[in-house]
Amino acid sequence: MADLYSNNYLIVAIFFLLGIILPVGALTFGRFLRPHNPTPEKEATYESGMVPIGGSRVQFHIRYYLYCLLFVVFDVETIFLYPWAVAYRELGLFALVEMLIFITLLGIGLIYAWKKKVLEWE
Amino acid sequence: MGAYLAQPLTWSNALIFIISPIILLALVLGYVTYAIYAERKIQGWIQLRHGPNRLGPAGLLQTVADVLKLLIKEDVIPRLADKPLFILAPILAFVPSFAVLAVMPFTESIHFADLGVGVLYYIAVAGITTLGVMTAAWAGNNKYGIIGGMRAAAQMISYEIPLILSLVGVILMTGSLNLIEIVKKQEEMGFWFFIPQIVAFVIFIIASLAELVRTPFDLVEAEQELIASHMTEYSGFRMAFFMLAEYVYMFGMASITTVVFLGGWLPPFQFLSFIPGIVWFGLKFCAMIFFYMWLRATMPRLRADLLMQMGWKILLPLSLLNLFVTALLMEFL
Amino acid sequence: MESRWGPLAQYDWSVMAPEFTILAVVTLMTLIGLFTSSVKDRRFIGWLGILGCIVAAWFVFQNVGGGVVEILHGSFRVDAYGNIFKLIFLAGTAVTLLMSMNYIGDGEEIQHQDEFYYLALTALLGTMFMASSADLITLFVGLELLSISSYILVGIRKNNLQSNESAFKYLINGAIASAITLYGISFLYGLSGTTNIFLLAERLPEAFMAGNQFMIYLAFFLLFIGLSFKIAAVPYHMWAPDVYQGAATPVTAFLSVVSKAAGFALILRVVITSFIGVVDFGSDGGEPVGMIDEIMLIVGILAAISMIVGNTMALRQSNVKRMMAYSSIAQAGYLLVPFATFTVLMFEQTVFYLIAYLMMNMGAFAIIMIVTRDRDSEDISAFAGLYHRSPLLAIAMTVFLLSLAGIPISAGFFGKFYIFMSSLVMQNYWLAGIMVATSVVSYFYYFGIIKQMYMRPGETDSRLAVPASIIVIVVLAFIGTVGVGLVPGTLLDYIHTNFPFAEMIMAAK
Amino acid sequence: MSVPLTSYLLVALILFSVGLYGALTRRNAVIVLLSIELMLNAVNINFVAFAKYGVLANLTGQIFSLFSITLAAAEAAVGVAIIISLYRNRATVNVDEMDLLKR
Amino acid sequence: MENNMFLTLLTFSPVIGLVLLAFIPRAQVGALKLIGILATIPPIIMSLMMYAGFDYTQPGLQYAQNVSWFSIPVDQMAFPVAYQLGVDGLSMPLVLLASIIGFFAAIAGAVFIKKRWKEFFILFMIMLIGMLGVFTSQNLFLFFIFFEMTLIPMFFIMGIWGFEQREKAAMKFLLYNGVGSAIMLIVFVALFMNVWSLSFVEIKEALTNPISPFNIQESPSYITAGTRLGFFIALLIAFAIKMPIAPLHTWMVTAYRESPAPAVLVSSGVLIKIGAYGLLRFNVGFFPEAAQQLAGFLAALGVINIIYGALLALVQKNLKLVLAYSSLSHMGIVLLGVAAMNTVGFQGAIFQMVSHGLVAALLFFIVSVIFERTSTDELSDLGGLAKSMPFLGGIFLTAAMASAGLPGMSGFISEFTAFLGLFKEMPVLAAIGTLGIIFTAVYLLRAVLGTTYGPTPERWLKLADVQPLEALPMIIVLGFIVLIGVYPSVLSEPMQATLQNIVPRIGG
Repeated sequence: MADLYSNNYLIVAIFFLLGIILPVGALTFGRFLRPHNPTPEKEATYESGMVPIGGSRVQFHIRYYLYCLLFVVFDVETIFLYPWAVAYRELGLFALVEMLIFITLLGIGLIYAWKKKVLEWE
Repeated sequence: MGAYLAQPLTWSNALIFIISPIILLALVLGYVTYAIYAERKIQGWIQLRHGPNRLGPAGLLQTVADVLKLLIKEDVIPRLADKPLFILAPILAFVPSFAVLAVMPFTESIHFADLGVGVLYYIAVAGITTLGVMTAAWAGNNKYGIIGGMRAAAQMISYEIPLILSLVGVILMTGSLNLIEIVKKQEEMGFWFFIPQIVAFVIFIIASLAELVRTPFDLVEAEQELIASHMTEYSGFRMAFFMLAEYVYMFGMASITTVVFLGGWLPPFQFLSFIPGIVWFGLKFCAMIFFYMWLRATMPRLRADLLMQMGWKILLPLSLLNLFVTALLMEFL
Repeated sequence: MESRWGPLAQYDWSVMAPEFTILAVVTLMTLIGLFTSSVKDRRFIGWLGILGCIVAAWFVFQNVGGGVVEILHGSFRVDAYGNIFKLIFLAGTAVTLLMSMNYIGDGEEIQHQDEFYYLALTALLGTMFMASSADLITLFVGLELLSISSYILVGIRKNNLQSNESAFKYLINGAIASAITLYGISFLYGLSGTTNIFLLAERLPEAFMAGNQFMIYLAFFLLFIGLSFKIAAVPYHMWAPDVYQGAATPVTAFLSVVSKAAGFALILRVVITSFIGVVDFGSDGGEPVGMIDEIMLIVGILAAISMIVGNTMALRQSNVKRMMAYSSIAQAGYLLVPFATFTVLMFEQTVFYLIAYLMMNMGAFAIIMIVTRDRDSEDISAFAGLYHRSPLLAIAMTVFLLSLAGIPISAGFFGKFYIFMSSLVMQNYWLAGIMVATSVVSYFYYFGIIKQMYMRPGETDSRLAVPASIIVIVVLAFIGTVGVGLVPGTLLDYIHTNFPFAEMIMAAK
Repeated sequence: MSVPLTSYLLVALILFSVGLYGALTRRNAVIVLLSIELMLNAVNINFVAFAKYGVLANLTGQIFSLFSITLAAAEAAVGVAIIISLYRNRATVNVDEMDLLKR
Repeated sequence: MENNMFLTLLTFSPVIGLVLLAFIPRAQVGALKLIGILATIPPIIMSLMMYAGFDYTQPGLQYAQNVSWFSIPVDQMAFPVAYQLGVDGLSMPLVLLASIIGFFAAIAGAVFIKKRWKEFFILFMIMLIGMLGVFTSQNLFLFFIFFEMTLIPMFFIMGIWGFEQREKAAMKFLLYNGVGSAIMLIVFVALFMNVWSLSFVEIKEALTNPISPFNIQESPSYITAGTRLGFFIALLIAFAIKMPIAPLHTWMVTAYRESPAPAVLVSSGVLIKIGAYGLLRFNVGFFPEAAQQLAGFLAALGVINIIYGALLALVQKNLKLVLAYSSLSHMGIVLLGVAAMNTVGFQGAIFQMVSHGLVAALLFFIVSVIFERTSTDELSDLGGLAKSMPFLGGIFLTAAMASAGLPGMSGFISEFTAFLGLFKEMPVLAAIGTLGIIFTAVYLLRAVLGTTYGPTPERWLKLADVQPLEALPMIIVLGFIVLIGVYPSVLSEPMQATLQNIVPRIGG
């Protein structure tokens, strides 16, 4: 069993490794083929041909953050949903009720966000 | 593969473990080359155009030529870019899209890692792609890029929730997170999960389109507004890797849809079981890919606000509801 | 009995009624709040919260005397210990809500009024779990529920820079503290393979014998350092002045009373239950030394430092809330003394003091709130001439301050007195000495306020308008403080007979 | 191919210390938050390592780490919210400049 | 359980005034003052009744009340704390003193207090309850509570109605006395820990009866001589602050200088006597051996107090400060009486307490009258007042003489008795102490003559003499002073039996 476990993850690691090697290798290989003669114009930031105005590290609307928060809430919720779903058959109906309470609370969170106009994209 | 996995690690086994992913990688690259070609051809066909037809018979070598062209293009890194992140971003985008394939069972015997938590692995790793997009957007230091990147991130995280939740229904019915178990459960039940989990299936398809940032959810690539979004500052082969990642991710998404909802390698009817599983898998997979391309050719792009609202106000509650209906039905049927 | 409802349905869920009540009320408040956003005066949400507290308290009383009931594999435990703490929390929260009615009602400071009320109740829910859990996981979840709610509460005046800053500091410190606590818990788990504190108590001695002394001590230290954050005692006290100053006054009151009491509930239960059995037999065959003895010494030293630091630093403060923060550090020191002396009466003493503290501190903060808002200044000089502006309020404040300083006849005096007695009984003379000495030092700053109220001319002599809700709080707190001061035995006997703390380590029926 | 428990604990210890150091010394509020996440993740490593290789290995540790992940997420969310409101009012995320509350 | 309500009624009789005052609007100054004064009369009447009904032959407690109050749980046991009142020969004169001075101070309040009468009288009533309670309580805990009850109102009275530096003085007063009471509390609790009782009588019995287990070496609960000495010293420090004894006296000087007249009256008349009372009741009563051991030390302290106080009084330029240091000096005599460790000495000490209480109150009252008229109490500004205020000048001289120990006045009896007691034991110290008496006469005469005689400056010619309301209490108090002076048995007889009960145990 221990072998199965470690072998599985060995393969996963190989996949990751391959995923890194391919771009790195291809880009390194490409270096021998492609030209390289930079000019200031080439290296300028693209802004539809105009000279760029100001920096681009601009502040963003707060809604992005709010979506991010909502995501965290529901993503975390799924952490609990998955084990529950797997073990559901052993837990019985009561677990369903409990999960219902849990989801309802999160649902209220959603309603809250809804009512507070978080979900309106302007 | 299962047999090798259970054995202690030997040099020959290790070699197999290394060679077989490389073969898969080669296959995937081949698939990408012709998926792009197919996409252009299919769009041409639907829109009554020809599509690529110059290079090679029926334009078959067009994509290959494109790749070669990209390879010899100059690699420009903008002066104001965050250089380490700029270089890292394409890799970050590509790695997860390929790594998700590690758990994909193509047939009962042709698969790689057989993780107990396959579904979770898929979701977890696939989530990293958002990071690639954001990194690219930030590193390029381009206004279009950052706006596009932010939008992409917002969209991807919004739709990740319904995507994940729609899978819970399947897991409830299977009682396992293992992808092979899920297929076996479908075999045992005699029908595929898209029938009992039709709602989840629809949600999953929609969400997966959004995750892939494909039409009708391709706001990120709205050229009219955002040039090329997070890829604006990228050129040459670096950009190619974003394209590659996109198509490989599509490969992964089509595969998981096939496995989870469409019965994987199972034949639609018992009497067709003499045809090998890999063929069935290939057929379903191709159907999914075709479906993606079909949509791209026919659907208009959604407006940003509607997109987000659909995710949160329709798909999310619906997927939660589905979850409970499933649980209740399991209890009382 | 395998019904389709599954094994979980076999538990007696009714013992969780107080928690369910609060949960339901929070839910209800949220929904009502969302769908009545057109109503201008949001106070009815707060009234709903208070009602919830009362109902929950009624349910707690139903559990009183019911013995030990455990549900969820012993992770939730209803016993006398938990019940009395829950009552303290409920009372404290109800008073906080009552106090904030006025704070919120007339000010523009808090835009998110509804949220204020919900978050107070969610924090309360966290404290109730902290009081009733016997499993480190649920304890930790309760702790975090409290913490996260209070971070937001502290920062709820979102356009106020001080409030932002203090919320940030509170959050950073709180998060570090919970990380440290968790790190300690992880070692406890690693050594014993369980998170149930009763199983821990069984297994820790074995682990200790197996040569893991160092890890156990490490775990204890980490746990204690992390938890000392909640009670604002040395070594993790430095956040208190900043946070108390920056938070809205009702929130400060909540932090100094409910949050602190919850910290004590947690520390006492975890540390005592799980470490009590650990005995060091020594390698050289010497006298066996219980780890609890060493813990007591350490806690004693920390208590002493808390008293000294709190009382001396308070002398330098001119901001009244900052001063109260140092005062509360000192009070935490006093409250740790029973733990350090560890008599059979430590729970009665702690609870008695906490009840006294609840009354006097809530009363004091209610008045501080009124005065600082009226003068728009939190400097001690805001109290100047209070006696002329509102004599009864000044008298009440005097009583609360005298009680905090530990002067008879007041609840605070007897709280201190009992603690003092037992530390002498246990021959902890140095601790008793420091306790008395620092109490005398504390006269300086408590009487500083009194001096302002009676002896300095204020900027104005106009009558101070005191809203009804504050009057109710002050009157209740006054009656409580003086009443308990006159007949301390009644309260102590009540605690003693109705809340037998031996239940804390008893097995469930 | 099993790694001894102590090396996991050591990694966790190093991570924890790095996090604590960062939380106490860094000036940027966001980095402080990140450092705290580092501390919490160190704890998770501990939990999972104990759950797998501990003397009395069982699943509780993994469950605990699930909870701690959740709470870390919540804490981070609130933390960033507070930083945002601070930034709005003060236009800085520099911890050193938060000196309004002194005496 | 005896349940004689008399002392409760006595102690809490000012409550009537308190309640009445609370209902009188603050604008009705006359009514406030009237009630304030009248409310101090019931205690006087009742203490006189108590005096009359006192059984001189009985050494034990009289009018005792013992009601259970609450219990202190200690390690599985609960020890009851009772509400115990009672008087014996030691405390009864002081109860009377407290009530007389209370009345006197109330009049001083009505005369000299210029603002916020309502608050003043309410605080004053609380303080009066405390003063009476300190002497009637027969229980350590109760004693402590009444003790604190005198402290807090005093703080307010000083801080609100005092002179320029009132707040500083009030704070200083509070801290010194706070430290004192804290030490006292520690000792009380420690005593309780050892003896498991809070009742004076029981503790005394336990600690001094040779057959009690605490005094038998072999018994497990034996209390060593070292421990007793420790208790004794700690208590000595606590009461030395209150009394005050020389190095710990600084609070008193500022307090007397900055306090309003009634506060000084009460403080010099009653409060500092609590220290002396405690010394007699606890130090000597509970730890006779230790007291015997340290008698020399006490006597030395007393002598230092007398000489130091007298010398400082001699050089003061301020009338009030002269009187303040004179108080210090006179408390040294009390200490000497205690140090004598015999019946005569104790008697002298109590005499001195009562006598000094009355005389000091009178003197301070007079100074306040002067200050009221002239707005100064600097000796250099004053002079020749006898011309415009003959009555006051006369009374002032008489009071000073009483203080200096002129025969026929209470001062003589008390000083004489105290020294007589000490001469029996420590003739040398007593001899040095008597030097102090000489100084007393010198500085008092210097002060009085400097104030009343000599050339009268222009601005003092128009001063009005004493008003009837001011004269009445002066005369009453002077009457008591003379009464004690000419007929000392009125005071000595009731205490005889009690003191004889204490003394045999000294020296075992």
